[in-house]
Amino acid sequence: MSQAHHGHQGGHGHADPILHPEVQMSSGRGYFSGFLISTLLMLIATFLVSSHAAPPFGLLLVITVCAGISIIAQIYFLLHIDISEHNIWNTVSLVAFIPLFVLTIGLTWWMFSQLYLRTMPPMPGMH
Amino acid sequence: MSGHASNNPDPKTAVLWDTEYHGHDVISTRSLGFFMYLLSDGMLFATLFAAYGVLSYQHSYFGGPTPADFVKPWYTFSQTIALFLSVLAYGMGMTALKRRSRGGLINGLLGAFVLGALFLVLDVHDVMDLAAHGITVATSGGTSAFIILTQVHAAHIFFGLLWILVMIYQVLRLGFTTDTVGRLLSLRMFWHFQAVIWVFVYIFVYLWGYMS
Amino acid sequence: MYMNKVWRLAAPWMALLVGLWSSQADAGIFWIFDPKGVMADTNLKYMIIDVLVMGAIVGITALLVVWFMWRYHKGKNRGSYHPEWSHSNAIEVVVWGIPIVAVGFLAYFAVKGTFELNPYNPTVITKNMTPQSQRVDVDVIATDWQWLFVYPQYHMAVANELVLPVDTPAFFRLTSTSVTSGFFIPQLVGMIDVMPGMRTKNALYTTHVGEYQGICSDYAGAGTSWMTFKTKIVPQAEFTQWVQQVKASPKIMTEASFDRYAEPYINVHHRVAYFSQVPDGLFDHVMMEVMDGKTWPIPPMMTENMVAYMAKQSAEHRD
Amino acid sequence: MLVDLPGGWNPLLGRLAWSQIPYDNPILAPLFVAVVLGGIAIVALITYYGKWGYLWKEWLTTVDHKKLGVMYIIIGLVMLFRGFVDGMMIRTQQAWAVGPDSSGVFGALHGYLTPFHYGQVYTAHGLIMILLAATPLLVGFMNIIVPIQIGARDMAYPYLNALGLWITAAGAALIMASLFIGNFAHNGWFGYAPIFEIQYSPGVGVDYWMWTLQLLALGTTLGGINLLVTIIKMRAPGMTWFRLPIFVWASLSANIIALTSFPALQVALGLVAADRYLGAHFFTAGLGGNLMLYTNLFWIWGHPEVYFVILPAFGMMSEIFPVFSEKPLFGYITMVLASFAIAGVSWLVWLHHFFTMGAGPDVNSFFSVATMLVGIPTGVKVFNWAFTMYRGRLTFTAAMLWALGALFLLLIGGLTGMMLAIPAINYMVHNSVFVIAHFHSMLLVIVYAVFGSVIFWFPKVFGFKLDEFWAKTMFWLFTGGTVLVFVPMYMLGFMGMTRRLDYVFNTNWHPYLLVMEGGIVVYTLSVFAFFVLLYVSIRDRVKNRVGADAWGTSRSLEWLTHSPVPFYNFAVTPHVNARDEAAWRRANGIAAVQPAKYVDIHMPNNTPVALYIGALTFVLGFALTWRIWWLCLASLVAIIVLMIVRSYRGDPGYIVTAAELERMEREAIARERQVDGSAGEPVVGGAPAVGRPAMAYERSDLPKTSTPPSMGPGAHH
Repeated sequence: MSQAHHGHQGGHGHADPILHPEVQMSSGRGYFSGFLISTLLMLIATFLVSSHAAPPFGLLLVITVCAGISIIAQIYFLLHIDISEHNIWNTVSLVAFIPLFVLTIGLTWWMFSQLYLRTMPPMPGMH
Repeated sequence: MSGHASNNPDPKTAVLWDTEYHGHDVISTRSLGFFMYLLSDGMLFATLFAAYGVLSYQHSYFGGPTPADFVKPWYTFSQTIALFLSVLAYGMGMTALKRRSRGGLINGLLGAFVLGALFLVLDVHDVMDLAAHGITVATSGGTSAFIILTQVHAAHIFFGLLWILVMIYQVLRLGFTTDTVGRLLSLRMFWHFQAVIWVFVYIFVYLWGYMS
Repeated sequence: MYMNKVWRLAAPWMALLVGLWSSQADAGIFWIFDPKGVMADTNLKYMIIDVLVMGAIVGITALLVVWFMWRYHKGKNRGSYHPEWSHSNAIEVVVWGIPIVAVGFLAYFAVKGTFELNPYNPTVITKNMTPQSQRVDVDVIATDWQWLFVYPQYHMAVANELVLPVDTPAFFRLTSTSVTSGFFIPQLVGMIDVMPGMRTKNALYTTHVGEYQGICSDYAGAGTSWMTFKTKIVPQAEFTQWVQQVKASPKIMTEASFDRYAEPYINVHHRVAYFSQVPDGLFDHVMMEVMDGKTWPIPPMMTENMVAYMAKQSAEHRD
Repeated sequence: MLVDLPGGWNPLLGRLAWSQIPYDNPILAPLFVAVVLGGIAIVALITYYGKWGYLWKEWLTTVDHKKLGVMYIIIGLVMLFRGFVDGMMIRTQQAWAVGPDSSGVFGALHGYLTPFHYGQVYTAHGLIMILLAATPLLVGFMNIIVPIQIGARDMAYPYLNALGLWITAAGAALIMASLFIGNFAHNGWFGYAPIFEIQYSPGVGVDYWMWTLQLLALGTTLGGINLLVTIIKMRAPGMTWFRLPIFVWASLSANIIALTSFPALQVALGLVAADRYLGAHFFTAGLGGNLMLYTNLFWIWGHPEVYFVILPAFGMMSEIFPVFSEKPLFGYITMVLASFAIAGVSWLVWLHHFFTMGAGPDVNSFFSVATMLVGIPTGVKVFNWAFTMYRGRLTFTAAMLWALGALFLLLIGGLTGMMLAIPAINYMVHNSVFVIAHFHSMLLVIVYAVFGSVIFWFPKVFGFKLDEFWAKTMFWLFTGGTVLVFVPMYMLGFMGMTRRLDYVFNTNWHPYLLVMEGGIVVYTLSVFAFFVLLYVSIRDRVKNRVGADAWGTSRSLEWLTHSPVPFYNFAVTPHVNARDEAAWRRANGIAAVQPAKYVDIHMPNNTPVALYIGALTFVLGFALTWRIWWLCLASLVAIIVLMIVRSYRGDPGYIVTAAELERMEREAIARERQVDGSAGEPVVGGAPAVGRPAMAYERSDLPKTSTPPSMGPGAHH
């Protein structure tokens, strides 16, 4: 890096890291929204579960939806995952990873449910 | 067919060497790499969740206590609040950084530290309580998976707290340099990522476990 | 010149290999190519289909490469040189098309074969059976490092030898006491894992009388290599006679004696034992014990001081 | 909390005791003496020639990606040799221990290895070949070549790069330590559950295995992140995605796999540690554990890992074929798509390593079909290489021979792979030596590609070519060994021989085992040929010096800079105008055009911290293995403290001034013109770069000083 090129850096010269877009994209309102949404959803989920307010399967579905929305809110508001120029690679890599998370958990779960079905018959003395 | 040759510029007028090129953006290069580390960390949790999924069948607890017996939803909810508030405090610190307010940043970091520590204390207390009731990793496959998964998350919080302390010191001593600001950005991702993971842990391990 | 030297050196070795192959090819030692049971037969059928399809593609590709190597050898002026040629839609379609068609074709057989040879319900055997069909059930319990074959219909057990009547389907339930091992009789039936605390199944059916080698196909520890068993397929009358012979044995197996039997033992001298009596449900009992956390640990000496352990073991079993 | 151990333990030394040194083992004891003497000799030689300072400054503390890459490759080659010796021991044992009448020595029942020792040998062989030979060799090449091919000055994180190397070295050291202190795991390189549980493996062998793997996983993950970010962020101007050299694409796809899959391995091993240290029940048969869960978690990593090592090898082949066919790679876009297709499908196939688990026909069918899908992009790659040669002008140099060898092996591996993908066939050959022969065919693709690349890129890194005669001799010997070892092995698979037998009960198999033993002898000859190759080439280095374009027909960007590559790679960042930039410039007669002016450049400083942390991770692994708790804690704390201190100090780097650059460039050009007529008159030219927005956010705290180290890795030859 040449000292001679300070002049090219224009108004946001490289000497000031605070002006970096990744610093500038912090937003108090965004963080607060993320906090509020996820806290509320967790509150709802906790309340529903602890009061057994719905049949188990419906309850599972509802709290799963709570988790989903809350995660999307956090990823958007806290991790700043969007398609802006400075975050596009973060977004690309996250999108590349999500199917792998799903595959790892999903295929494992499927294969072991099949395995248990076949190799662990209910036996006398089992609970 | 000549493949790609037609897209190439005229060799007589082409730019061959670029003296104006100054290298890369240090800060976003750092944060992209750190984000990739976080994603691989996410894979680590995904694998742990897969293990938990396999070991959360009725027979995995082998007659011993199941999460339905020992999870306390409201207690863990208080942990959730502590963590979310800590994350919020860190975010507020980062908005102070944007305004160049060193005091604001330090306050945010301190707030994040105290609330994160609260989360950790609650968590450790919970584990000790379980141990006192004879529920440890050695009890059954199911409790092994439950405790290891939640404690791996807690270990992340522990190292995050350590990192927050280091950053407080560095900001006080070094000010806002490329390195410190870059690290604050990485730490922001790390800390906020723990909140994302916690949502999974709380809903799919604690609450689902409580319901089963 | 260089290549001549290479060939001169390589030729005798090649000849040796070909010689080995041709001298022994019809001796029946290629167990996979010489199946004697329905299961192994089906395995071989699918292998032939797969090798024909893939062998054709791979062979043609190899010839193509060799031809290109010969034709475009620099300085030989056999083929024309196109320094910029690097794309052709027609060729691209072909190079994607051939593997896709081949994989699609083989995928059909893969799925079909998987269901036909499903160890829990091999339709190649069961499709010809009625509920009244005669069958032999065998509960296989693998220990460190022996096999126990329990015949629940006859309340008896045999260690390290499997005897089955010909023309009668045999159904296995398999579990292990300590570690994972594999149940494999190359000429009769393919491999299945034998796991502690779990129960897998397999089956075999054959019309060939004879003696076949059984192998422990998964590494189960130091004694794996000696954990073999002979599988004898005998006529029905001979089988009945053999059952009588086992029933006459003075040894019996109880749950307590099984506990001792399951301790680590390298079966160097290939001991076979007959047990005229076995408690009903020994298989389920062993599985439950293992699931309840029972193990048969390896003595630390065995891993810490191998030489001494082998001396001890050979002193103990110098029979 | 901690499990009860069979055997002794004390707070100071953990499980470590004198009795853990196998001084009475007739194989290990002489080896130990030899190693100690060899070590003393090396230390004495370095001291005698006064090379400690050079070693420290230029190698041990370096952050230069080329030197780190060279050290990765050295580790890889050394461990390849150790793995080969293990392979030789396995083959000898099997050739010897056939039939009940076969003799036994050294207290063994048959052959010369006791069963438990034999288990350790093949476990070490597998682990070393995959993770300490193939992986470091490929990571080394990616490290050296990728930054030059994209026109970068270094990796994105030079310090992290050094850290990755030294952690890998610590892993290598840990597995070597297991030879002489305690013992190694006997349960196969991937480990079977529950045989690694404390009841069935009471010694420290499994702990060595586990922590070695953990260290290697950590090192490789760091390297993976580094390469990914380098490729995404550090490309030279004009290096658009579809101008990337194919090796860079291969590295990109491979490192995506590394980044995504290694955490699964870390979890799998972490849970083994929980079982062995804390008494958890993840993989126990009883109390609710599930032993197949381990196999599942391991192969979630293990299968992608196979593609992690084969994709860069494919990339290497894709670089070598065009250069010696004197035309561009056929179907570039298709090759890129195929690489990513392989990477993607690699996540859908892991169950094919345990079809025999008994998960039922639905699961087996799914994974079978998914596995066969891999055949499609792989087939496309083979066809594309063939059509790269079509209408070309082929020169059968040693590098080309190795690449062609890899191509033919891939055909055989592909044929047998498609057999294994079908459960109906797999049930017969799973866990037989047929599988061994299959994956050795595939892994030898890597070895062939690596040796091809060693020959291909050696002049770029060191400035002189390897001797062609000996390189070809080594190739033919190696190929002879491959045929003699693996053709009989395929045959034995069809005879029903299962893997991992230390006593071979069937005498019919004996002739084939003897032929394989002969093959090992031929392999050994090829190893000698390799040493001769190195000796002869270094002896004749002056005669074999090359210019920038070592092969005269090269294509990608790395062939534009000098050979050996200077520590700054390119004095001025090149502007990329074509997919095969070097070929394009050569075709247009502008290959010798030099930059019109030089500007100051910024380079990272050397640091010993990475070396220290690497050494401490070795101590940590060793302490964990022997359960020396105080030492675990001490080394962990030391690592964290070092990291914090390093982060506080930071690295401002240093400036190489334009004048210094110009001087070094002049020298390099003058040297090249002596050996390489084709370099032509240095011409100054090229249009000035204009109209590009300035890059912001470089470091704010640039240093003023300038202290460049010596030239590239080859400078001292």
